[in-house]
Amino acid sequence: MTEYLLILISTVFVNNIVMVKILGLCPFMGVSKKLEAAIGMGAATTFVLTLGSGASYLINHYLLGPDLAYLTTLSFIVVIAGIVQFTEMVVEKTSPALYQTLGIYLPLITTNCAVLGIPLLNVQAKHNFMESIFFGMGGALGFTLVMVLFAGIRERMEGADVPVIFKGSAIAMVTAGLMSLSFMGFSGLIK
Amino acid sequence: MRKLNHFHGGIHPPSNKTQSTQVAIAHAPLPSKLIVPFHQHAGEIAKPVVQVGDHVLKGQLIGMPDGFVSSAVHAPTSGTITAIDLQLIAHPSGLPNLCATLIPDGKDEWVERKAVDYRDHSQPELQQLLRMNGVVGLGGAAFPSDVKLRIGKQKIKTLILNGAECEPYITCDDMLMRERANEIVQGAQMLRFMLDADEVLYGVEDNKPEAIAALQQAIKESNLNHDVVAIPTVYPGGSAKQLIRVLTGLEVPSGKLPTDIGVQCFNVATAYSVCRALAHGEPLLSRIITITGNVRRAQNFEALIGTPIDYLVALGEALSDTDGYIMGGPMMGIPLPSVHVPVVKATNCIIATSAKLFPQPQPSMPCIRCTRCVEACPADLQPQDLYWFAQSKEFGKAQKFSLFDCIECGACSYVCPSHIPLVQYYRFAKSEIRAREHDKQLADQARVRHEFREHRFEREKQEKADKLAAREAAAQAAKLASTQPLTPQQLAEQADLEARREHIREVAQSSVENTAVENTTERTGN
Amino acid sequence: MLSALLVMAGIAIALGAVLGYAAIKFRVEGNPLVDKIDAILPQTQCGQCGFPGCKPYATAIAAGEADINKCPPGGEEGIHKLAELLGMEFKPLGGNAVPKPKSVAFIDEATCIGCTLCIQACPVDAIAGAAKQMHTIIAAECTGCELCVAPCPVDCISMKVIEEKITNWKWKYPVYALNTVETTNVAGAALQKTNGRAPG
Amino acid sequence: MIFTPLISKPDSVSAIMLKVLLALLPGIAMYVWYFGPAILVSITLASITALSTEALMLKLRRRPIAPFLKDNSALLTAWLLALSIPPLAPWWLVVVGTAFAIAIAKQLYGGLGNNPFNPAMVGYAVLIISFPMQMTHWLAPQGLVLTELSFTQQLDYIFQGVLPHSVTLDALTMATPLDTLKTHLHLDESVQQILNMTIYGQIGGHGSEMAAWGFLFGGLYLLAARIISWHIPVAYLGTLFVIAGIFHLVDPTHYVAPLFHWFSGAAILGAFFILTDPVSSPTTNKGRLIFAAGAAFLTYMIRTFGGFPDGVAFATLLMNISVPLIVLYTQPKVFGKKDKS
Repeated sequence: MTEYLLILISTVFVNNIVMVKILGLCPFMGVSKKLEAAIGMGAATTFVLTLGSGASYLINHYLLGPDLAYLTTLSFIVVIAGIVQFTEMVVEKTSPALYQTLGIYLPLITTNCAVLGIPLLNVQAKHNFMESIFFGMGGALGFTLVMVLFAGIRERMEGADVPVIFKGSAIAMVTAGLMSLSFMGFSGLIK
Repeated sequence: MRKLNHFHGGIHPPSNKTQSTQVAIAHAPLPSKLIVPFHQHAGEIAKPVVQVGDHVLKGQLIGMPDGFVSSAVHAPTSGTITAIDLQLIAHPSGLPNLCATLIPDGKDEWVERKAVDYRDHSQPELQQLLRMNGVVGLGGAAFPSDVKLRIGKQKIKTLILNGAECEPYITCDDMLMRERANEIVQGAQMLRFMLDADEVLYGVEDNKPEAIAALQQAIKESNLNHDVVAIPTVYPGGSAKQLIRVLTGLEVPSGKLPTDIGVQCFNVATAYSVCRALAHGEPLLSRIITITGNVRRAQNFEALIGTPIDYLVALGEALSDTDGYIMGGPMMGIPLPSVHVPVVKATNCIIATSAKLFPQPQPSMPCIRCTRCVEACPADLQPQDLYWFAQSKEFGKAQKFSLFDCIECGACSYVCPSHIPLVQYYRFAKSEIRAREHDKQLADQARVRHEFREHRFEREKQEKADKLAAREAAAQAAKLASTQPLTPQQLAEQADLEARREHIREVAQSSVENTAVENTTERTGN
Repeated sequence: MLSALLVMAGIAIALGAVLGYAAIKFRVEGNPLVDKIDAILPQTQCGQCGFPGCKPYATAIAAGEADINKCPPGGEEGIHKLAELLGMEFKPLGGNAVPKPKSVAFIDEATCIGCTLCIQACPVDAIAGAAKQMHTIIAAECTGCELCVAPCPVDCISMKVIEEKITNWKWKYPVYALNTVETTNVAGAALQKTNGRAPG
Repeated sequence: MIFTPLISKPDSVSAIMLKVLLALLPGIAMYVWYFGPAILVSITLASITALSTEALMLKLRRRPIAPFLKDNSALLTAWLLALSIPPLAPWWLVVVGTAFAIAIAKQLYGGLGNNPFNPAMVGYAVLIISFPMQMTHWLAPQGLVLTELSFTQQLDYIFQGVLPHSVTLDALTMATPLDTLKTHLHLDESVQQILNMTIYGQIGGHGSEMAAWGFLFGGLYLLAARIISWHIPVAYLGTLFVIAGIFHLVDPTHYVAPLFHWFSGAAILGAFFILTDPVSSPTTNKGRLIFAAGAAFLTYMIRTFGGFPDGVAFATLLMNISVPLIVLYTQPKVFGKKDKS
């Protein structure tokens, strides 16, 4: 149990996928203007990542094996694309407003490097099934956490007297940098 | 001793009230000209019922209430109406509004006054009497009193008479309570009768011991079961919602009225004018006004509605370095666009300002979110967040942070170390939101009308098509009846006929759709 | 090689089955977006966007066939709202169009010949009158679309800007003294001037 | 038009900031007493850098300069940053850190009142990540090491990097008490053994604990003057005490006593001066409690298990990130919206 907890803490804080590994920046910058959208994006990504990690483990372990290792990336992409497509349908049906706010970023979860990165890291780290799931979920929760925090700051900064040339994405990048700087404080907590 | 409650926040600005309480209320002499605005109350403007050149008597109706929330306007003295036009009034916009100009004849001749005994009349009758006598709230908002008495089936437990007068400088209610407590108490009794209230409470701040004593004396003399409560002096203790909280412990729910929790609140001066209107048949023609600030003789005057303010400040002898005038108190008053604007029913105080008395505020700095405003806010708001959203025009968020629960008391601005004109930002945001809601309503209305029009077109087209189809079907049937083979000549004839018909149909169609084309040709032909 | 093909085909078939099922189960009908866009549009029905009314324009935006910056009466604020709803970037008003101050049509009743052309042109039925009788604009209903101006054969319709009156007056934005200063060396003087005072 | 209210309390941003600066003086005095006047050089250097960076940025942004230089907020950032940097640090370290703090963390966000992060702590974090070596050469308290530099020699080192002959930097400096504790715990020594070393005083580090007393004194003045509310210092120190206390009770040989955590590192400074920065901390009282408790938790974790000697700066920054959300979810009930009945 402790190791799962450690995996969670490690992926959420210490090795945060966005802040420390600098993966998944596209939705991080794109869907963080509004808090609700960020929460929705986080939830969708968590769903996709957890499911994707499990499915990719099963595929890698039972279908591919060492013989077909060259198919790893290809099959992962196919599976993830399928799960994203499924998520998109569910979101469109259950929450049209969220579907609208997420817009192009919802199908783009497919190409979110964090989403492909985590299953690949799982393979690399030789995680077992449960570890893969926790690793995927932790990564996604970390992603959601920083997305939501970042969206909070960006919503507040809407009213700030930011110099014109820094308005919008520029100051968001600076903020992301400073957040990343802050997350370095976690370094060394878990090896 | 009644157990008092508290509201959050509040401030203790220097009261500056003693200057104007040294001498008794004086009657301002009759000015040479009166300007009586038709819109002195909250709600719809009154409709003028006199004409230029008319001679009117004191107390004669000149503005008829128009709409549910509206009130009557009367001639404050006898004389001649010389103009009914747009004049500058005391309004923060500095824009003019409809006023009647009255040149007094000096006789001060009354119309026939009819005193009534309130106990002989039904509540609707009394409400109508107050409405026609132009009785409105004299605390500042000038809300028609009759509307506040239309409570429907709600049970009123507590009637509160507001004598808190929490704003610095203003002493008109204080002096009225000291000198005319008897009529206030009688008026309160009438209001109690109309509301069928269980108890009557007077909320008076404890910095007015003379007023409290006078009220208690008057209550004892009239042998009534009213209760005068001394409340702690804290601004804005005289704001209705805060006063209700202090006296009853109840909070008026956001977006609701005090009557929803069984309380109704009137200013003591309103009670006084209710008494004058019912027991003496006198409409609201004059009121007590504090002239203070940068003047030699700070004093309260009973002045006629419509008295130009320069006339009043002359009575108070404004000092030479006076650089402006404020109507109301220094916390919530409005700067006057001109010193010639008239006194209205809501005018409780005129403060002459000078650079020495009210030094220019320091330039405003950015908000550092020190939350002193939060500590001062009597409505438990987050003024720094409201400001943040108002200055960046994020109105939706401002509304979510309860912007409309702000009572604009100015306590936040008073304590702000950055000297930000916070209330101005809130007013700006509120009025933008209201304008947007109004636009939205208009747009929805336009959409409905447009859709209706489209629908009508569709229907007309359908009807026409149906008619045409019916005719064609009949023709087809006829053709089928005569089934002889046709000669080429006959066929050509038929085709020709068909073509002509088609042409006629086209013409008919265009004339129906565009009758106007005919009209114009007709006209030009003529 | 064969096994690789089989594996990929297997994955594809399994996913295809799941997605096919989901497509039926989570089918969405209609496009709720059109109404949302239509709610933002100002409903002047003026056609300045190139579409015959606000609803058609909303439909076109929802279908991705029209830009969001084609509505002059909606102004920049309208574009901002549309951009926010659709998750797009704001763009300035397209073409040469400039937002005009809100106005209503006014018929000079002395010149009007009662031809009813304007009545037919009005998209919101805001003109009252019958053939050969003079017409009047119902100002409260007029959206200021100007569609009635062109058809009038005697040019008796003019657009009047809605004046600021006490009834529609709005509180102004308080000047933020420290930010209005353009050049830094006059800061002190400018501060003195704008010291807690609104413009004008 | 004139705005109402016409009257206001005689107070200003610059007066508030000035009082905070004054409240720092007792701590600084203690610092100078125990570690020598080198810190005054850093403070001066940081102040000059802060003011000139502020002026430059304001000019670029076309904002009035004078009122913002006079608001004392840049000075406060400078002082707090200077107090977090080793006094013997080379001059450019102070300049780079301060300039970054003012230019990036403050002015890019719109200057006073707009910055989501505490500028001084951003400056510190940038320095400790970019220049970890220079940031660990802390001056030893006077009387603990054999060689001591005169003031002029210190100036020589700060500005030119020149040490007198036969003196090495290692002879002059030592790790901070927190750092020493961490290193020696890794060497499997017990807390009791480590605390017997000469660099430790009564409660915390020798000398540094006295500076902490000074900051505590100043902080109490801020509380009394109602510049800060009690929520942040109490929640911060309280949480730190409780967490440290629990660990200490469980295993006193590996986890040091709670009071040590209070009086070493920047805990007191952070509780009263850094976390209480109104701009980058929550505006609701409940939010302040959460914010400070979270910061205390992170401080303890980073100090005890993390890779940095002190955790106050990173804890502050990490909690700064969370401020908008904390504020959003701790909104107090508005008048008339209290009970749903």
